[in-house]
Amino acid sequence: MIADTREVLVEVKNLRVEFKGKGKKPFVAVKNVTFDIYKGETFGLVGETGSGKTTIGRAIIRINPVAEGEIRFKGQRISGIIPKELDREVTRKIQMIFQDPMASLNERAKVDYIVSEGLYNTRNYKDEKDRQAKVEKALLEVGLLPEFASRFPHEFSGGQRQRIGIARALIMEPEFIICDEPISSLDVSIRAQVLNLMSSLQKEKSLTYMFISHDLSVVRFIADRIAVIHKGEIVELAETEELFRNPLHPYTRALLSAIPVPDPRVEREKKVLVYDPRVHDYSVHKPKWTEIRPGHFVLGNEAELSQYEKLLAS
Amino acid sequence: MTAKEEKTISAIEEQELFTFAEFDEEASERTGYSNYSYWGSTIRVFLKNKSAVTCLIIMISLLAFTFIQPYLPNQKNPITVHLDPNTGRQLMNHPPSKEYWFGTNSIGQDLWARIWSGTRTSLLIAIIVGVWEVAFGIAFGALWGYVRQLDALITEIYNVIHNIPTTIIMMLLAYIMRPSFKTMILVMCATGWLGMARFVRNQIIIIRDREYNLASRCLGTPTSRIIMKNLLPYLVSVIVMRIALSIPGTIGWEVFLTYIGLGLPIDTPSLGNLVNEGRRLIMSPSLRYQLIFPSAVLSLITVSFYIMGNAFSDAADPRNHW
Amino acid sequence: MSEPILSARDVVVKFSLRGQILTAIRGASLDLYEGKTLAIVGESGSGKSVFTKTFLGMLDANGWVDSGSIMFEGMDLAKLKTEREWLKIRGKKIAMIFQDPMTALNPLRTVGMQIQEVLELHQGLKGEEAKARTIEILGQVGISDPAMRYHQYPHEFSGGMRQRVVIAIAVACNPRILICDEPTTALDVTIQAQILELIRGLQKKLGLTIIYITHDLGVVANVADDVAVMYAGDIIEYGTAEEIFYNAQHPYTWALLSSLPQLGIKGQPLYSIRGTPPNLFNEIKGDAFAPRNPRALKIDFVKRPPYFQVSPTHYARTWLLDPRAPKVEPPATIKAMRAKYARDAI
Amino acid sequence: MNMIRYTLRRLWQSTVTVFIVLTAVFLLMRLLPVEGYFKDAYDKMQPEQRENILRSLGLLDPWYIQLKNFYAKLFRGDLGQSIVYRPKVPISEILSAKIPYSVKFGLTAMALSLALGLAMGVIQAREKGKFWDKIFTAYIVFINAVPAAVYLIFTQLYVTSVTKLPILFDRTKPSSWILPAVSMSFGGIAGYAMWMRRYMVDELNKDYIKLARAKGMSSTAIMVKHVMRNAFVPMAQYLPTSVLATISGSIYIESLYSIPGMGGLLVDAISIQDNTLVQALVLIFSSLGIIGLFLGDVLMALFDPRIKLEKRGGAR
Repeated sequence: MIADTREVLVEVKNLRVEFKGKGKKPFVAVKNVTFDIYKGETFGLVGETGSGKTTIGRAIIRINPVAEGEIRFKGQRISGIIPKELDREVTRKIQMIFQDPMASLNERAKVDYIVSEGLYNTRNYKDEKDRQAKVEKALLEVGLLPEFASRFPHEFSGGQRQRIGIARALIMEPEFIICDEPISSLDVSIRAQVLNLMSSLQKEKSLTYMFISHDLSVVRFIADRIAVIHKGEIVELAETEELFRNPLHPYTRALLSAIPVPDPRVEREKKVLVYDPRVHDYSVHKPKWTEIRPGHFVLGNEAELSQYEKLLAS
Repeated sequence: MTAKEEKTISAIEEQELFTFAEFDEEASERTGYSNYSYWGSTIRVFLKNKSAVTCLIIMISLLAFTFIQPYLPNQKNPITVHLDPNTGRQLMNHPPSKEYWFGTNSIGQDLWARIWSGTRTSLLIAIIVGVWEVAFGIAFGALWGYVRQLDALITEIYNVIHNIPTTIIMMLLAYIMRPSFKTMILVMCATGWLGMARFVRNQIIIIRDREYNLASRCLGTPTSRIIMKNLLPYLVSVIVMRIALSIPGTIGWEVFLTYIGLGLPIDTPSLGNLVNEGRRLIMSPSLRYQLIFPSAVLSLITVSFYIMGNAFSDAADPRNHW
Repeated sequence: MSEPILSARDVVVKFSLRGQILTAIRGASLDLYEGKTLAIVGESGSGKSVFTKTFLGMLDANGWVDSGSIMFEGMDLAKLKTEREWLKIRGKKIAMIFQDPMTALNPLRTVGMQIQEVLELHQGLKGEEAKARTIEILGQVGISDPAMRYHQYPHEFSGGMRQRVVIAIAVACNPRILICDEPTTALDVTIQAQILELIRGLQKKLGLTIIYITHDLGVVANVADDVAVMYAGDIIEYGTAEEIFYNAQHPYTWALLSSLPQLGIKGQPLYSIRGTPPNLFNEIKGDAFAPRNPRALKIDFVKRPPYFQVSPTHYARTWLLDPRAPKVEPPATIKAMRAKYARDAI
Repeated sequence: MNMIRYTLRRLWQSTVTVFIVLTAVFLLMRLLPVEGYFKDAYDKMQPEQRENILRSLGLLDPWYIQLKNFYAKLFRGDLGQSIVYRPKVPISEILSAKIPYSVKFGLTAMALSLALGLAMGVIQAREKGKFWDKIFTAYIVFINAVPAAVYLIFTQLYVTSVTKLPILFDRTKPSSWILPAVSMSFGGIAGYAMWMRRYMVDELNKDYIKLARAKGMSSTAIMVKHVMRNAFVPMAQYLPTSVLATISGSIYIESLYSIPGMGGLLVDAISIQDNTLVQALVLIFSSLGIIGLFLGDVLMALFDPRIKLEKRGGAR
């Protein structure tokens, strides 16, 4: 566990994101979120509907404004108002893959335009021929035929569309890709294709991923480290196997226990834990984000932390 | 098992059947292919609607005819007052004849020529108003829908104006200004775009936050290109439909304003004026042709555009595509 | 083995869509046993939903059962035509719950009324009596403070709570068979676990027979006694949960199991299925899965395989089980599962 | 509680809107051609005479004084006096004689439109794509596309000649009530049928209908208990507006059949250029529009439990 020697690519510090709702009080979607993403890793962010996981991803890619705290990319602050030069660089280096391949492609544009859109914006091509060559290469990289460039998105299946979405991100030659539930709306038989593609691209191009998902079993397969988010707050963060071996926070444990396992004998024996936020008594001692073991963070107050210590010791 | 299957099987050696087949990866990638294009399908679905196609043909020929009619031989001037060659007096209310195809009106003008002249005027007004509605409505609606800071303010203003019946606004404006071709256009332009703007705003709000627009923002696409490439292409079909539907609407308003005495000056033939003139003669059955002819042309135009507009909106809906 | 409560044989369902005929179900057969849970797994478009809808006469207006039989209580459901005949089955004998609890309830009527409606319809209860029973059922499906909740509208309920209400409606019918069409797909994992537990509890208490439709093999492992695997409108493998998970025979079942990330090994690529499912507008020749199956035999492209019996409860539609077929090694994941099965069996 | 708060909020909004609209309309009225304040004598008068008359009417004061006076009078229920129509007669007096006719015709037409329109819509939704749906759709297309003046004139023309019903309205002849009331309902029938059909088809495609069928409800029961009720709710919103619109008189029909109601009055006032009368009528019609929308929103909130929780969505 020598986390310190690894290069930090993205830093998120005390992030808070608010939405102006219908009432006067803003809705707090994310609060007190702090984590680092190391270069070359896959960072998993797991939470349920409305937990704020997508909001964090969108804050990093600067679609959602940051209310408090800051986000740094390669040491430079990229949240709030930033110089034009940096803005252009960040736009290129950070890309996103979306959840719903049916909604994330412009139905009225040809695949050629969809994939080249980023190129047009950054003028990152010599001439028309070079642009076409880049589109062709990007399509081949995701396992699609170059002839698909002249077609419209509705001609493709969900899996193919998702790969077009990946090609659109790849053509920017990004360093960091935020994957927002990239496989959850795909059919079971297609999921493996996309996961494999993502892993092989990561190796080839030394990409860093942030993998947002509600499905712990998928994240376990793909992520190096996992952060668990509940109602806008990260409650636990650890290396994948550490998290599965020693889940500390009661919410993490409930979540782990609920994952269905495709093995009837295991599944029928399992006990599902239910998380009740009332188990925390935060009236006197406020919870703190604490590194309880190197690389293993958990949210808890003093009493809880000492209890977690005991758990880890046993 | 069918006989055909049997035959194919016996043709191949049975042993060979139980060997591995070659696996073609590209073929498996191609299985999802379908040959679909949005506009192609829209046109195909539209052309399947027989009544709409009939209306389209009628309207195209009618439009063409209105414009070439004055240049045809033997056409009369719509405002010339014809005199009876025998008496030298106005040829009043002359029934349809070889010379005057649709007869003459109460001061001896040729009704046939007046109808085509009136159709030209009315269609011109309708098209000017329609284009304005679309141009201004879209610009305003896009602003309204896309710039979040403006939404609340414009919505409030819209609600206030929307709360007053359109009829009242139009009558008031037409009353304040003197009747003329310009007044007519101004009055209708003043109200029609509102509905269009609201419609565009609602559409844009629906489309605005779809994931593919987020994707464009992530790629750093400038707003102008997002509007051009991501939003407007989705609105084109709607725009075509709105123009088609605004034409019968505008003609209807023209008839209304003329009816209550706020229409075009009487010396400018328009469908509204002709119907209104005809209405005055309602009590004498022999003169009813002066009401029937203009009404028939008017109804043909409005019904056709209405049917075409609706058929097009159905055709443009991807759910009706195959 | 006991008699099945419902038995479908060679069911063919067709739809007419814009002048073309789509064969959604291509001769599927199924046996359902009293008190058991049968899970039907398949991808979207495999026809799992359509197939079960025929048990209730709830196909869309452009669809029909073309041939085959569905025997239930001595009746052939495939022969029922009029709404009057179906009303004797729907709700009364066979009930169904749907995927999205957010839209399954009428937003303008109170939750209580929507349940009570069923009691009045099927059990002839009236007024106060019906209300009391409704509140009792609400409590039974795990809704706290049911007397207060009775008067609330669906929008005042969370997704999981709404699904409980939908289940309450189904239970209020007092059916013999309950068809659950992906009831937890739209819900979070923790809520999903609770709903699964609720369904299991109700099954035990009320002696329900359940058909559970899902694409999630994890859920199948949780709920199923028996499993039917569907692909392109056909049931290609059928067996007990153990048989399907530990001793699968059809290449498609192998592929499904092997492509699950839960069973994958980190750092190694997952087994992946290439291509897309066939277009059901076209006639399908031979084994529908053959074009995507790297282990396909030539005969798979020519002739449709029959069911080969693996055990009294387990059969599969694949030529690989034919004695003439060459020996085919299943993917590593499947071998690992088989090994585990063998170990456990000893 | 929610309901009361919601109603009060909407009432406040509507009051503000009425105030804005009245002010705007009043200011617009200052642009009216001044001839409208002089009966027929305008051309014969000397400029000084004209000025004197305008001054006596308070029209030469600065606009804010005029506005203040206008509101002061309005609060006393004084809408001014007619100038040309019935000189020196208070407008409120003219109106009170007209309103009963408009109300009677309006309510009859409203009842007819609702009964026939809703029934037509329901039949169309049930028989979607079949014979009756097509026939009724043709009717709806006709009514929506052809200007009202045209079909109303032809109705008057041919129905009176075929049925021997009187061609003009006569208070003393009950049979003269029939045709105007029926003609007045033509548009409403088409409108209600069109929307009812659309909303019912929308509802029929919703998921809860599937569940209702799976419950074992007959399709008739589903129609009555779920679909029709739910489809009617969005229409409830426009109900008060159309009630108020019909009882305030139909401009076309009242003038076609010479019915002494409010709608015909507006046409008369415009044609004889009676400015104060036009102003009063415009103010009344605009306020009725706003009141209608307010009542519609409240009615809708009564039917739909979800509305009260949300803020009003503004543009619909």
